[in-house]
Amino acid sequence: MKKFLKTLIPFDIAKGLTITGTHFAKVFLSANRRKVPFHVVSEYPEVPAKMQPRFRGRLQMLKDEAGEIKCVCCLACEKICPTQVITIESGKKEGRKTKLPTRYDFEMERCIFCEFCVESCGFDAIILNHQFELAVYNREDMSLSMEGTFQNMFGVSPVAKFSVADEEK
Amino acid sequence: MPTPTLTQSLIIALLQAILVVVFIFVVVPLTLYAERKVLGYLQLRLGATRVAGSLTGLTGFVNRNMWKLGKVPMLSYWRGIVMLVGDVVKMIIKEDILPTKADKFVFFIAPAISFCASVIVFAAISFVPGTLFVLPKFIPIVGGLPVSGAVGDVNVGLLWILGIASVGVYGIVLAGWASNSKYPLLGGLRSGAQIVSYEVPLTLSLLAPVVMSGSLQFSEMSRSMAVGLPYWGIVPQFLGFFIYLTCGFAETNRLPFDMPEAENELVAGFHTEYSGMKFGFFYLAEYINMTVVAALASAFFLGGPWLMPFGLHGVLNPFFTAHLPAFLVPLLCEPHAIFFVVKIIFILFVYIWVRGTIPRYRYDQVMAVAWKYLIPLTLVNLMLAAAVRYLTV
Amino acid sequence: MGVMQPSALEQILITTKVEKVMNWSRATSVWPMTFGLACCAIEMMAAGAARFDFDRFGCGIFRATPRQADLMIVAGTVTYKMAPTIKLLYDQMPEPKWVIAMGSCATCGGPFDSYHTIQGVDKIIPVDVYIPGCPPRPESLFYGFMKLQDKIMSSSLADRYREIFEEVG
Amino acid sequence: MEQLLIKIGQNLFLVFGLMALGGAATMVLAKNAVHSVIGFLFAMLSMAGCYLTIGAEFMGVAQLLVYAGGIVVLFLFVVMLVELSKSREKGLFQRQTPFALVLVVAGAVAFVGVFWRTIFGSSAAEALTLSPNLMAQGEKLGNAQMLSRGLFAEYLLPFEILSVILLVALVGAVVLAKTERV
Repeated sequence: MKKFLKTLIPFDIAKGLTITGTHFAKVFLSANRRKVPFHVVSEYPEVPAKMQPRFRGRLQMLKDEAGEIKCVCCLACEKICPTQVITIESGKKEGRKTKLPTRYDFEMERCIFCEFCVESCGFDAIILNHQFELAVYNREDMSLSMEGTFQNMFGVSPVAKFSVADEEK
Repeated sequence: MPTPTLTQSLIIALLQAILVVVFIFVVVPLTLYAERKVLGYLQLRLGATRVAGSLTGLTGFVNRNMWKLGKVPMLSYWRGIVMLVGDVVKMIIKEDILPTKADKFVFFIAPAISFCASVIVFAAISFVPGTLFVLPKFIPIVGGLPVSGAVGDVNVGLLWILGIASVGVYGIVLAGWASNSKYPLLGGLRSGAQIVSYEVPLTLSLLAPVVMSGSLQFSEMSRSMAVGLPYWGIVPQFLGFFIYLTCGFAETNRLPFDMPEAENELVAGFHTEYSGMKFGFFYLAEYINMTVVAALASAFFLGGPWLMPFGLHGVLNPFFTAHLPAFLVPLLCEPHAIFFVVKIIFILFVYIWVRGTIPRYRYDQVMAVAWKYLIPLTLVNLMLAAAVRYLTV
Repeated sequence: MGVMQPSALEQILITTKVEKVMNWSRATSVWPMTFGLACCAIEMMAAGAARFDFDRFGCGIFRATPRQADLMIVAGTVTYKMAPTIKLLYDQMPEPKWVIAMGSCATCGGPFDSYHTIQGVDKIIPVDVYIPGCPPRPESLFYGFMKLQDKIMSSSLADRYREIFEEVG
Repeated sequence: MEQLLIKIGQNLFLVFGLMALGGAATMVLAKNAVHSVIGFLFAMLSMAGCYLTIGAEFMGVAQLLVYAGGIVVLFLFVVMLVELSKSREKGLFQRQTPFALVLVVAGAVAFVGVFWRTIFGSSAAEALTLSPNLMAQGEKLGNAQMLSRGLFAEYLLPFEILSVILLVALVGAVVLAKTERV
């Protein structure tokens, strides 16, 4: 009998409808007036996405103040990489004591962004930057090296017209 | 006013049919858009706000600069309204797949049955009692003739609607069978059982206001609603209204009773094998049925189609006709299609609201709700209504 | 930059070409298929939920059946056992159809460089956009999706048919 | 044009009747069981159209609601799940054919005889007119009311007997199904 009455008088349904109804009214009234938006959406393409400080984006090589590559070809990153996406060829340069990479290849398509390479690096020569806009049309575009104008190991790659991030620069 | 000849009346009927179709093709995409938006807002989301390439072109130019200035563009959150055009065009130009082992004739005819049944139902719903507008004189054959608010205001309007709506179930059952695939067949069977069993409480719950007002006709119903019942049918028929709404959800296969197209269990139910505009016709039919249920609810429970809420028309109409400018009088005073449309929109909103709130039922629960709770309740309700009618009239 | 910037005239004028309208409508209502294979699918669901809200792009209607879907987001590891199913589902989708390979595994096999994993879903079906990441953030997915929209907008029927008929021979 | 339309309008009953016949023929002749159910549905809808043309709106809509909406759906339900391609059942039906043919011929002769006599015989005038009592009421009452008057006042006993027969058929079906399962 109690169960029957409970089914007959749907208090829980009414409660649920009240909650969603309030949400609707609040979002409806606050959506277009930016003061205190009630919705929880982070509007990525319109509003630049904020990454957490420890977000692991694309691998990037750093240069010191003189414009020299910091990497000394100790191959620590190449060895520790679980998916073996880093290939380094070392070489020599006039006037530099340590070795210098002549080739530093990074296959981004297989990278799992674990940051082991950065942790193992003793010279702080590489970081994972905050770039997340990495989608490409061809798989070849994802193998990065020290050369290359569109994407290379030294900078944040330029992104296409949809990103607001590049407009801010 | 001259009596129209047969040709003239046929042409006028054709005109009315075109009007109905136009109404459908305006209301249904808007409902689709509203579904996206309202569902988003209920879940603290935004719903559709961007169209493709919205950052290029003129609007994109304006929008981008507004964002740069740190302001929200005016149209930013309503831009998605263009999306419904995109949806329709895309669906029309999409490839239409015919499965090899499908029964070709039935596969072809099923969406047509579904769509036609839901459109024909509209024939009996009248938007305005009497004349909607008079055709201008310069039109060759039918100039100077009145066009009434409904294609046919038959004196068994309610039964007509129920009868045709029950034919609509064939679209779903046959679609399920013709696809020659497991999940569609299961979906079709489910929908057949569900719709046939929910038709009983639906009809019974609609009978209560019929008993109280004493007519099956739409116009008659609203007239009696204005005089006899206390203003809104929902006041004496509170229980009946909620039973009606529940059955309406089940009849149109909406959540929380979306057994036929249960995405969780049966891929997409009866229209699993349908693509392109054939699927689009099922989609349209579902939304048209929603509109029909909303129109019936506003006619039978929400104070008749054309009246202001809470019996305000009696108080306000003399005031309006005396004081308002002339062009506003036909808009705000009785009879007005505006309140009819407003009530329909409200019920459609309730549809989406419930969809965004209540989780799905299991299949046996759906059947139990129909047979164990709703049918006894409607019978009690009908008896009460008959007793009230007997005592008062 | 590889992308052509539209001229000022093009920004103002609405060019009326049937193909443009068709492409626009296709790009506007891309309905993806409910299809997830591994951890990337979780990110895909997150992209559909309230915080990121895929529905803003007009593709919030996840269709459960391939017959009504336009876009297949291959989210996760493609094993050899799953490959025939994916191929079947792709073949069941009606033209025009697009594929996004989401995550390292779908792009190239990811960390699973072994006997049971297909080294990239493009070995069995044509892929339009690759999104690296393990798994990619929802924003990355959005960026990839917008690149796909861009591709759809700039595609032409003639190219499409040439592709198909050249394949057939 | 006008004349033609009027003529069609006057003979709408005939049009709907022919459509119903076509539906019935489809039902009998179709190889696929579901196609024949669709033919049946078409026949039922056309019959509803017939009722509507002769002014019996309530009857027409009831036909739509009960037969087209309810009963044919159940037919379709059963037919969808039955597969008639199995050889055993086909053989069963083929063995019945000669007996069925004899029965059909006998039934057809009886039907045509009755039909002939009712329309062209001496008692045609009496058979084709409604009871004057009902006619007089129909003038001033509505469609549904007149029907209910006929069912519950004029022809109450036949109506009740019919419903009892239906009940018996229902109980019999339940009994048959029950014994098979045990």
